[in-house]
Amino acid sequence: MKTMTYGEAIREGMRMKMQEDPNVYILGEDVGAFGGCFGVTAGLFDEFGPDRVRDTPISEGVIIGCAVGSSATGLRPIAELMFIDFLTVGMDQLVNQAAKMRYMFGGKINVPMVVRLPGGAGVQAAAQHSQSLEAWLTHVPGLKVVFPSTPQDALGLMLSAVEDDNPVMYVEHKALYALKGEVNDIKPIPLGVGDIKREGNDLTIIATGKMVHEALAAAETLAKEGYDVEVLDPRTLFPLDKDLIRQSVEKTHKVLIATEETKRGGYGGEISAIISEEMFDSLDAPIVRIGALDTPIPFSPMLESYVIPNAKDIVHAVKENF
Amino acid sequence: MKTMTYGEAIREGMRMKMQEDPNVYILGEDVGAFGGCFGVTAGLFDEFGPDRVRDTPISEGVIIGCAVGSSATGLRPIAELMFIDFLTVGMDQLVNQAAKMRYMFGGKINVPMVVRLPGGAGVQAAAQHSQSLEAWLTHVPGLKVVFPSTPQDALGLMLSAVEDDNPVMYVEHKALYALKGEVNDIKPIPLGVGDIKREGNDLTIIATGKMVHEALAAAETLAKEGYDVEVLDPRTLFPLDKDLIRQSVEKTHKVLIATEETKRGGYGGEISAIISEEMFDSLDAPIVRIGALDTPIPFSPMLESYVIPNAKDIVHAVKENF
Amino acid sequence: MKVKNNVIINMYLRMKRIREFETKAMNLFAEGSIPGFVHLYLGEEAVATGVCANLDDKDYITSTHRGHGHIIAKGGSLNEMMAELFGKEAGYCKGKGGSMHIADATKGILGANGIVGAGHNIAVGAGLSAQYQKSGQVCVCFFGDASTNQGTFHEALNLASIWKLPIVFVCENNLYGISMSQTRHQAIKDIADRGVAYNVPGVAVDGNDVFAVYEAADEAIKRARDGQGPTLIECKTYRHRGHFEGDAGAYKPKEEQEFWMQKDPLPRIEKYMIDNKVVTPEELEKLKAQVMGEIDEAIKFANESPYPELASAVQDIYSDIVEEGRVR
Amino acid sequence: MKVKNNVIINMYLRMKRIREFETKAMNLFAEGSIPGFVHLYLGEEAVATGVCANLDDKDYITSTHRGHGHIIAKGGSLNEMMAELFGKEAGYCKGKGGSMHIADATKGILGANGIVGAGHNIAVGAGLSAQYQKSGQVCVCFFGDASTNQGTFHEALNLASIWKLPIVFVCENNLYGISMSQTRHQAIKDIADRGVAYNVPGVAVDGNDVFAVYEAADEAIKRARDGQGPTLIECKTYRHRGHFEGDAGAYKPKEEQEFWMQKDPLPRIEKYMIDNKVVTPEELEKLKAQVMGEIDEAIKFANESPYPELASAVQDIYSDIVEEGRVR
Ligand SMILES: Cc1ncc(C[n+]2csc(CCOP(=O)(O)OP(=O)(O)O)c2C)c(N)n1
Ligand SMILES: Cc1ncc(C[n+]2csc(CCOP(=O)(O)OP(=O)(O)O)c2C)c(N)n1
Ligand SMILES: [Mg+2]
Ligand SMILES: [Mg+2]
Repeated sequence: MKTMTYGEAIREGMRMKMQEDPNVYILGEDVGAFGGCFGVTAGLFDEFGPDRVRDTPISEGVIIGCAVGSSATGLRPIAELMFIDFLTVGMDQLVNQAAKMRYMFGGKINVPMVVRLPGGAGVQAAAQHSQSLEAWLTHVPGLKVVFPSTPQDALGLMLSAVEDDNPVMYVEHKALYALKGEVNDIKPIPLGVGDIKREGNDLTIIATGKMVHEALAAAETLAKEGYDVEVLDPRTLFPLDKDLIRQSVEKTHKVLIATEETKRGGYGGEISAIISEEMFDSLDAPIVRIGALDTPIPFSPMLESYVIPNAKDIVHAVKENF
Repeated sequence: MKTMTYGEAIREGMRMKMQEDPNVYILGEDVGAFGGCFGVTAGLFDEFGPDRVRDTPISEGVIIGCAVGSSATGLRPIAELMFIDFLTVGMDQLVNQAAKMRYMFGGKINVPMVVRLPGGAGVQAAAQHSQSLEAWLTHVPGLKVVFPSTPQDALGLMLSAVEDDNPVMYVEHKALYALKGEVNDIKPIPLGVGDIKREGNDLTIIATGKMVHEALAAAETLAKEGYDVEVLDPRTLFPLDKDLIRQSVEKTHKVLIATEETKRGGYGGEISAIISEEMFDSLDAPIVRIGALDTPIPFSPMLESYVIPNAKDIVHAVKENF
Repeated sequence: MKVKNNVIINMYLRMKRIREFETKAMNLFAEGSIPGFVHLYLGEEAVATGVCANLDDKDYITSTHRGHGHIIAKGGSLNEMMAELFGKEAGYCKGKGGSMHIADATKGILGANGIVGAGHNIAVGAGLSAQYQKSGQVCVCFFGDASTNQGTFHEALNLASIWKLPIVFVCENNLYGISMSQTRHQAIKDIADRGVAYNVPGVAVDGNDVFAVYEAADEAIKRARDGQGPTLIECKTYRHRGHFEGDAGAYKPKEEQEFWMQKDPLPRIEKYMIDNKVVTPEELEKLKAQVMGEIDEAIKFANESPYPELASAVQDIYSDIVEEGRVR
Repeated sequence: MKVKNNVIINMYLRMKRIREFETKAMNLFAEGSIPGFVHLYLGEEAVATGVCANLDDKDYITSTHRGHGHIIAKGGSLNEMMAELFGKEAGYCKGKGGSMHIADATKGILGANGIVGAGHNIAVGAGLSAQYQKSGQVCVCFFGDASTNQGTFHEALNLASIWKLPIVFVCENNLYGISMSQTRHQAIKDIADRGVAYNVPGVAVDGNDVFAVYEAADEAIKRARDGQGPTLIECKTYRHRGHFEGDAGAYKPKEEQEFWMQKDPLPRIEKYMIDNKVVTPEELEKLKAQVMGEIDEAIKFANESPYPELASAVQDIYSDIVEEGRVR
């Protein structure tokens, strides 16, 4: 058993795969000797050298494009975007190339690549450096999307992501990098397998990323008031572990979905829609969603923390609705 | 009363606003003498000249960026992307600039601009020229999104879109350009006001764009079998006419949502989630969604028509579920 | 530069294949046998051919929406291409791709591409693979004049240059991006000059002279294999047709068209072969007949292939997940 | 070029304001009064100042993540800027923007920008507005060396050139994009050379010499107002600090730092003013004191402003719609 931070676990996952497979390499802005904007790749440059930990110019399009082209020709790139917000700059290479190549070419080319996408708010980075854009990616057939909430999951999902023969979007929450946790299993966590982070009987909270921790905190508070809350972390947004969701909903009959993304048009809506389409008869109450307010993320600390959701909002919503 | 095609109605809307306001101009690839890839701007170059109908190089980033910069400084651009699929190339200027400028700058700058986005499948244009990506846009606070289904709506929504002081994403369906319809009102249709395209009591079908017509066809078939179907066209995806949806759901108690986009992560999910969050008690049955299969759009005609949804699929789903 | 006779004949065969394949595709599209969008390579045959004659099967190319010529020049199968244009199961992509998305991993063809400028970036990745794996491969990136205004061009050339990747960037300057003439879409005359911005050598050649293209490509490819990094080659050429079938090309002045028809690469290489006794007139006729036979065979192959099963629509998205279909 | 004394004094005041504003911002960030990311302009004062001294209020500028200097040089309010850095209600953006998003429509400041390269495109739009409305305005686009590898740079220069827009592209080559030195992020020495690719004149100047910058900008701005289109000016300069506060800048060699500290633009202009009797030493001290007073006042202003009301978070997204808040 080992204690690691979330950031260290991501790094350890990359390191293990790089040691195993010489075709795995990292590219991105300042990922080399500088160690990345959030320090996640620190030390890897020294260990693996400049060919395998490659600094790039500020050109997100060609960063992702290079990952696509090299992955279609035998390498296994891990591309880092400094912030998920910069997806907007390199989106074509992901959406129209990486995601569709295999299909358009009749299944004859594989595109095994990982894109690391630090997202989320909470560090006063303002509107262009705080978004949670994972919902866009779930809407693109051909991509897989993971979003770990703990060091253990970060490590296990990284191992699986690099092993996967398809483009895997690895969403990270920048406010979790320093979070410490126990890492007991040094093995891949299969994509598409969710995790019950807390068992409970009265209500299911489905939460992603940092909101898993807010949900757990809310569950503690609510326990004191007699609500027995289950916290379900899908870990992979696509493929989604619908079986686990169904089991939980059939037990609790009530669902709250908590994600940090802008509520409107978010993946929380997709999860809600799946539940009301496929598990309607198990439901005893409206499906409630908690998300960021439908605003850009403001800079000023109090405004920012008002816009993004937290444990209190979950507690409040549970009391109001269930 | 006048009969026009959907394409002509879009053009007529632009023409009227250009005649009214010298600050309205059009820019995009081949929109000038060539008249645009789908002929929508045909004739406008002759009428308004090269300063107001501006051909650009193939540079979607700067097309949208130029629209943003000129709109923030007093003009009212209408930018045409040749295909909505090319959003991926110019996304940053929309998402991180146009949508957020007003907010980031404390409400002190307006960004009145329209982006025309021809989307949808059905013309064997394959995976990179057939997408329905409007859901992404609804997830971006700061943008408004309209999606007309008829010539009348196309005209009225264009007038409102150009008048609006905010960035309005004007989604078009390329398979509708030749659709003829009566245009009775030459006046703006306010954003955020949906339309009942067919009244009914047994079931509400909420449909967007080309799916409105599939829903109407399905309703005719279903009428013969005793289902009295209401077809609701939101017309504006954001702001969404929740009141109209509520009225309809309170009457029919059953909802089917039909959109052409990839079902997973689509805006259909958002509408479903809103209904189950805010109108749960009015519901008598699961909310069913019909969308494209979760695949890239294939080229071969039969595969393509299998992947995208149609009236038969709606009929089938209604019979199965309600 | 002395080019061997067998190389010349080989180049001629490829050019002729492109010419006839495209001519048939044009007619089949007009008749309705080919759906979707078709962008023909007619008039530009010397470019792809002159370049690819220097490549092995294991070398890579990236292509564009106007890809048929590149694929034929790189040795792609006419049968599988034609079947793909028809949307048939035996097509290169099982009918899923169509004209704009043909690829052949066994020949290093990394795909035609419907996104203008996307190939620039993919080529960088392929070039990196070759360098990383020290395989001696090169990647040729084909693209149009108008695509050089896309940001991808800039980012790709910059990165390829600093990493000294084994890439040859081949610009097919056919004077237009759809209806926008080069004089309107950029303020420069020679796209080759853009190499300066990246410290990449730029050369402009007559793209309708297959020997000029061959020679320039030969040098650039050697340079690339030698670890000296990318070269930008601009081939001045002309498309005989509209942008896609259905575009009458009204924006192309008549004199311009006439000027360029004089420079049609096919008669040029035929004349060269006869004048220089590479082949006799009879041998030339035989080569032509051979190509016509191949094209007929491809059409037959395409016609005979069935359309894909509906169930195939939900396969091949992922290597491991098959998506849900629908009951109809 | 003979620069008038009042212009020199004015430029000095702006440079000094930037220097002192940034020095305070550095300390206030270290103390925790300023949250988020702060990218300081220390060392680059001559660039924004030399350029903006040629502009009117109604001329436009676009800026970057390193925007404080541009805004001060363009005449922005120190009070409102400092309050914005603090996240206060009286800030330029009512606390919603912070350091990376300061704008002032009344001074033609179209915003600092957190997206590297975004300003290039916005500048094209502003330039088009000026041309379209025949207003005589120009737009100056400020950007860093590393941003010139972003596709936006390429697309913007190309479009600005073919449309002959009244834009001056000013590259602040401070030798680094975060930790990537220019020698590693591009294979060229002078970014000014990139103008060739667009038929845009490119000039490289000593960016730490405010007079050299002033002169180059003067010419380019005249050219722009005259309808002759854009110019690319590269100003060679250096950032004294790390990329943002918190980055120790370990990648900057010591000798390099020493070399550039010799060229610090502030002592240079002070020496010039004394040597050339633009001011007396006493007058210089007075000017300094004036600036210190302004900065103190700005901090006071920022401190005294309240934080914004929570309800304001859901306002200003649209001109007409106020979003739903939440009950807490
Ligand atoms: C990103 C993007 N923008 C626009 C288009 C539409 N389009 C397809 S081909 C083309 C013109 C390309 O011109 P050029 O690069 O010169 O190639 P050519 O067609 O002349 O071979 C355009 C605008 C596209 N497919 N992708
Ligand atoms: C699209 C995008 N990519 C990356 C970043 C992260 N980033 C912010 S500033 C910067 C370096 C910019 O370098 P340069 O353009 O030279 O400006 P300087 O910081 O030196 O003034 C980077 C990589 C960003 N903000 N936006
Ligand atoms: Mg061309
Ligand atoms: Mg720099």
